[in-house]
Amino acid sequence: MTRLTYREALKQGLREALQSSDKVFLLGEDVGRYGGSFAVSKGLLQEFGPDRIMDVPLSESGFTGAGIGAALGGMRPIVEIMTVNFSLLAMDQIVNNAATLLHMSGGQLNVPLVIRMSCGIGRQLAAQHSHSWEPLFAHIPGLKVVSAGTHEDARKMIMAALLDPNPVILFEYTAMMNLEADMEDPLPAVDLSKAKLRKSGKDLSLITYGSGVYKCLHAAGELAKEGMEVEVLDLRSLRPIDTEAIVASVRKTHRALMVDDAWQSVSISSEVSARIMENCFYELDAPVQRLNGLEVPMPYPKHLEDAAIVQPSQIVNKVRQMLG
Amino acid sequence: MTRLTYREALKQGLREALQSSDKVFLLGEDVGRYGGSFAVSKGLLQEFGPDRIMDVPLSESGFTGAGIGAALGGMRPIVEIMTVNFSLLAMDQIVNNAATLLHMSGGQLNVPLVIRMSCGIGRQLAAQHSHSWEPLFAHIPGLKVVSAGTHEDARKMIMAALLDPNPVILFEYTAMMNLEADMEDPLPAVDLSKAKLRKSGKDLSLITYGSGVYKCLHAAGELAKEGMEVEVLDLRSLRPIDTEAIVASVRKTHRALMVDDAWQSVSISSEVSARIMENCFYELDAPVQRLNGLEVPMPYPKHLEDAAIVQPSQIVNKVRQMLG
Amino acid sequence: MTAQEQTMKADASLKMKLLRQMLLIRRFEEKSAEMYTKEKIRGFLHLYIGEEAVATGVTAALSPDDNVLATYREHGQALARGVDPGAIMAEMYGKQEGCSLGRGGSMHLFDAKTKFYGGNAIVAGHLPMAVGMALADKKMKRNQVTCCFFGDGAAAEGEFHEAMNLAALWQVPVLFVCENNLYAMGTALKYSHAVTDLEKKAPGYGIASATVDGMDVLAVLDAAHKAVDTIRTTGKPYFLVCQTYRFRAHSMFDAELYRDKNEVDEWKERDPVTRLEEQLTAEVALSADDVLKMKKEVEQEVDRSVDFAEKGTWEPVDQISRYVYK
Amino acid sequence: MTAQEQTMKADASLKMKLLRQMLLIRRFEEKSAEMYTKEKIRGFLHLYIGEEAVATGVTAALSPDDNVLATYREHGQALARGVDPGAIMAEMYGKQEGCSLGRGGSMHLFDAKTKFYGGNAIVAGHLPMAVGMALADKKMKRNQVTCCFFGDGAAAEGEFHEAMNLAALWQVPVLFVCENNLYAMGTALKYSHAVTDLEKKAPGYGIASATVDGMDVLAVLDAAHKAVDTIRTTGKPYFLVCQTYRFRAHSMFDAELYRDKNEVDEWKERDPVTRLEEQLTAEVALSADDVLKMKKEVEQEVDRSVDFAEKGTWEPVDQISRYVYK
Ligand SMILES: Cc1ncc(C[n+]2csc(CCOP(=O)(O)OP(=O)(O)O)c2C)c(N)n1
Ligand SMILES: Cc1ncc(C[n+]2csc(CCOP(=O)(O)OP(=O)(O)O)c2C)c(N)n1
Ligand SMILES: [Mg+2]
Ligand SMILES: [Mg+2]
Repeated sequence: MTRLTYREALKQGLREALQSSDKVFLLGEDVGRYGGSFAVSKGLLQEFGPDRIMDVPLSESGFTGAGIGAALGGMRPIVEIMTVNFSLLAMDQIVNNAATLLHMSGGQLNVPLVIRMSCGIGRQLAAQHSHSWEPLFAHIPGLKVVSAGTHEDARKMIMAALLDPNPVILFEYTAMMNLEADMEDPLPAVDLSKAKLRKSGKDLSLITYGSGVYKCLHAAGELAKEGMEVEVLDLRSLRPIDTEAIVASVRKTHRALMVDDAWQSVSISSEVSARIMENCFYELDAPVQRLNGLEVPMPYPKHLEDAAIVQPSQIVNKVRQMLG
Repeated sequence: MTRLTYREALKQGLREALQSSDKVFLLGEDVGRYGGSFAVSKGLLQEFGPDRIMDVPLSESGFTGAGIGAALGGMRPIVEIMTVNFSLLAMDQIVNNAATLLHMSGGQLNVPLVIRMSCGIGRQLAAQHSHSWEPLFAHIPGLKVVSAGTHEDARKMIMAALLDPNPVILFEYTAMMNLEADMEDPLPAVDLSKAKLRKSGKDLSLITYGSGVYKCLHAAGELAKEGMEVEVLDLRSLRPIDTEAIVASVRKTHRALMVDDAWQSVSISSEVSARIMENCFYELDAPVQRLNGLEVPMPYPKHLEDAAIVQPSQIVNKVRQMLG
Repeated sequence: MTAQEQTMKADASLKMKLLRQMLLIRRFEEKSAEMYTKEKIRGFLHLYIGEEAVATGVTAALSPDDNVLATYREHGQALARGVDPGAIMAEMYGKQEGCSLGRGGSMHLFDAKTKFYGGNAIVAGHLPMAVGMALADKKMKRNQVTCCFFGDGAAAEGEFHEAMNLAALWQVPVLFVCENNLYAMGTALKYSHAVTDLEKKAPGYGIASATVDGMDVLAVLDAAHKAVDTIRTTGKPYFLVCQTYRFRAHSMFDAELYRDKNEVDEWKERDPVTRLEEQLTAEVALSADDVLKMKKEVEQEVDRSVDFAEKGTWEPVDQISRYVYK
Repeated sequence: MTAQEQTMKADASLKMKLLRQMLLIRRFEEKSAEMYTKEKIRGFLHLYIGEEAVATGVTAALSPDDNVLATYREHGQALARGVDPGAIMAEMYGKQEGCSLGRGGSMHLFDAKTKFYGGNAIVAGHLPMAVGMALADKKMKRNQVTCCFFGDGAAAEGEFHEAMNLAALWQVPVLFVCENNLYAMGTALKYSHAVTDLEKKAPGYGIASATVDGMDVLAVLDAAHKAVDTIRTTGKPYFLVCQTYRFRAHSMFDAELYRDKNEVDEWKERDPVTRLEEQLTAEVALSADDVLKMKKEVEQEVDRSVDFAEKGTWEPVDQISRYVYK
């Protein structure tokens, strides 16, 4: 067992990826000399040198596209888009090129590219720097989209993404960087395509991902004290979504609540609700509910930010209400 | 009654908008000298002159941002992004600026901007030119998103969008340009925020928008011959979505099928299904179903393109099955 | 009156105004850092210390009708523009008396009254908007300049290219002010740009340009006057590169691993505030007492801004969805 | 051997190869237009007629190991690169014998065998990819050039700026070939660029550059040799502007309202194919019979491509989701 912050877990994962092959390199804004905007890559420049840890100019579309080209050329780039907030500038490259080339070329050109982005809300960074845009990427066929909601996944998802021959978008969570947790060492590899049951229970399924995982676990702990056994299913993969795991959970509990910080309309939570509707309508004892971030550009002050994202107490209340 | 193509309806709408105030101007790639890539603005340069119909260089982010600035400066720009396929290049401007400024500035700066985009599938334009990306925009608070699925809306939505003090994204459908229809003249104004019942029925609700509207009406006609009375609800506004109209329809029919060409995962259809789940679960006689475009980058050949988007016959079959 | 003549008139009284302005920015920023440490201010905080001459000099060349847009490192521009210091401090506290209702914080100062249009935190995202604002002015036949501040890092973004080209094509009155402080976060200029002489970007768009010592407020004022005059006469855009340096870290999360302490110290020798202060003292326009008095006034003004922020109130949570739509 | 010496060796036999190449492109494009009218080809079709010298000359200077990326107006580049004409025609028919399995159509020709990387239909979207491919070559120490074709319109996009800067910063072997045909759809060069001399964009990035008459295949070949030699020697990018003109409409949906019939006719006088043909005839390297024979061969080759496409088969619908993921 080792005790690591989420940040250190990410760095371990990156290091492992870089060690796995000379073809792997990291490129992004301030990943090298600055040490990474959230210090995730701090020290890696010294460890691997400037050819493997490449600082790039502010040019999200340019360097993401270059990552795609380098992947086509046989390298295994890991592109860091500093935060998801800047990903829209690279969206055309990600969607029209990375996600599309394999199919459009009739199977000739796959793009084995990993794109990491720090994501989420919770450090009072206000409207242009506080986004949960997993839904925008989860809509796109050709991409795989994964979300590291726990320390284990922070540690192991990078390597798993790198082994995938497809473009993989990997979401990491800014607000969790300093959070500590114990983890096994060595850790087993993860299967990117599968959801993971983080806690089992029989009364209700909390279905979540990313920044929602620890919140749901926390809420589940509170609820357990009141005798309610809720289970927590971490989707992990947002594209494709592991429908089977969702159905299995709902078949057991007959009630589900989706929890995530993203804006609710047209989100992962919408999709999960629709899939439950289609796959286990007759198993439901009550309608599936959703708890999401408020649909507003994120305000700066703490009290408004707190009000705009899901709080564990809200989860507890909602579950009480659904089971009451 | 006048008989007009969808293209002519759009042009009429644009003309009306331009006539309504000197502050209104159209800017976009090839809107002037070329006559518009789908000939929608053909002749308007001659009619209104180059200050009102502005050709711009290829620079989607630049001219969309300039549209935002011009709106802040008191003008009423209508930005044309030639097709939705290129909108990703302007996505940062649309989301981080247009949609965000009002809230972020504490109510000081609204952005009265209309952004028109031709959208959709059906002319064998292949993977980089055949997209139904309404879902990406419908996710964003601060935007209004509307979809012109009929000739009347093609005609009247532009003016309504222009009267709105918020940024409005208006989707027009490439594949419908040459379609003719009769319409009243003068036509009453439209209320952008409301869904519209295009046909009423008691057996099942077809809920749709955009390129789905005529397909659903066609399918409903076929089904009527077999004695099935389905109703067709055109959402029209994809953000906000008119939940009330959806609920009213489902309360009547107790069965619903969502139809649209967009990729299914994390789409408008997911959202509608989730809202029905939350608002009228106990009214449902059967699970809500969804018919969507196949989740693939669009292939070029006709037979594959046809297979990738929703066909009226599929709607008919699906409804038969749901009612059978 | 030509630009040169105008600059000639930058007499003692004007210079004193400039000094006071720079002192205010300096002191305000120091106080902000202090308040950040006290956790009164949160989120990202980017200080302008070292770069005061740029905002001060450029803004002094503008008229109240002109538009100003800036980055997330914009307290200096906002203060120079005349946004109330109390409203800025309250904004950083997140209080509803803040200039953006407390919604924006340090990175998103907005003030419609003084035509201060942010406070934009997507690097280079405001450049196209600036062009559009100038286009609106041109269309409405208002003889106004839109002044847009941005960094050396921003000039690498595609939007810089698009905005420069559009401004030149449309011949609209934009003053592009590049605050070249040699770093984009931890990325030195030479890692951001293949050609580090940023002025060399202008000919590719046919845009008039100049480079000025951004540590010398009088030089900046002079260059800005020339630029603004040219813009008002020709109606065309102008690209002004100000060579400057930030004395502090990029933001409050920055260990400054990427630059040498010596380099920082060398630049500190060129402190724009000390420089003007010394010059004014040497010219005997200013006595040691005058300086002291000015500093005290500034101190009081900054203290008042903190008081104002402290007394401010929180926006009620139930108003959070106000202004998502108008 | 220097570039000049190489060009000197562009003797009769080489010139004949170039002529044949251009004739093939010309004839292939005419046939494509015909097949479009017959509705065998659908979607968008962009013809290269008039611009043949550019693809022909540039591609002739490349080695088979080099990478080629092009736009949606890429039949000429694909043919010159050696992609099988039958596979291209079949692709435009949408048959699975097409070079992209029929999935891509006219705008998305891909052929890994000949290192032809599209067929990219988002204007300027392939420029960053080209830089990345060159970066991979550099990292893997392969002495290869990545050649990237794009239009005058593309140079206005932000990605042009970002890609040029990255290529120069990283010093990677990219040949940027701007096919300046004076229009981006219906937008004349002067409405796309404030500075219409596109070569003037290069100094802003410190990239070596040249402009060449794109209606003269020998001049293009010469310029391309120089460019490629420079790239192979220095490892650095190069910007080559080819001044050319498209004789046909932008695509099959274009009423050509934006340009004068006279202008088109004037440019047709400079037809690159006729020009080389006349030159070769004048040099007595080629007789009228030779020309006829060559044209016949080309005709047959084009006919064979149509036959091949006609005989091709449709990809079964149940395979549609193949290759969404590998
Ligand atoms: C599009 C975008 N990418 C990345 C960032 C993160 N970021 C914030 S400031 C900054 C550096 C900008 O440098 P420069 O333009 O030189 O301005 P300075 O901070 O030096 O004033 C970066 C990378 C951002 N805000 N926006
Ligand atoms: C990003 C983007 N915007 C718009 C279009 C539509 N479009 C296709 S070709 C074209 C003109 C491009 O002109 P240029 O780069 O000069 O190339 P040419 O067609 O002249 O060869 C336009 C506007 C597109 N495909 N991609
Ligand atoms: Mg800087
Ligand atoms: Mg062109």
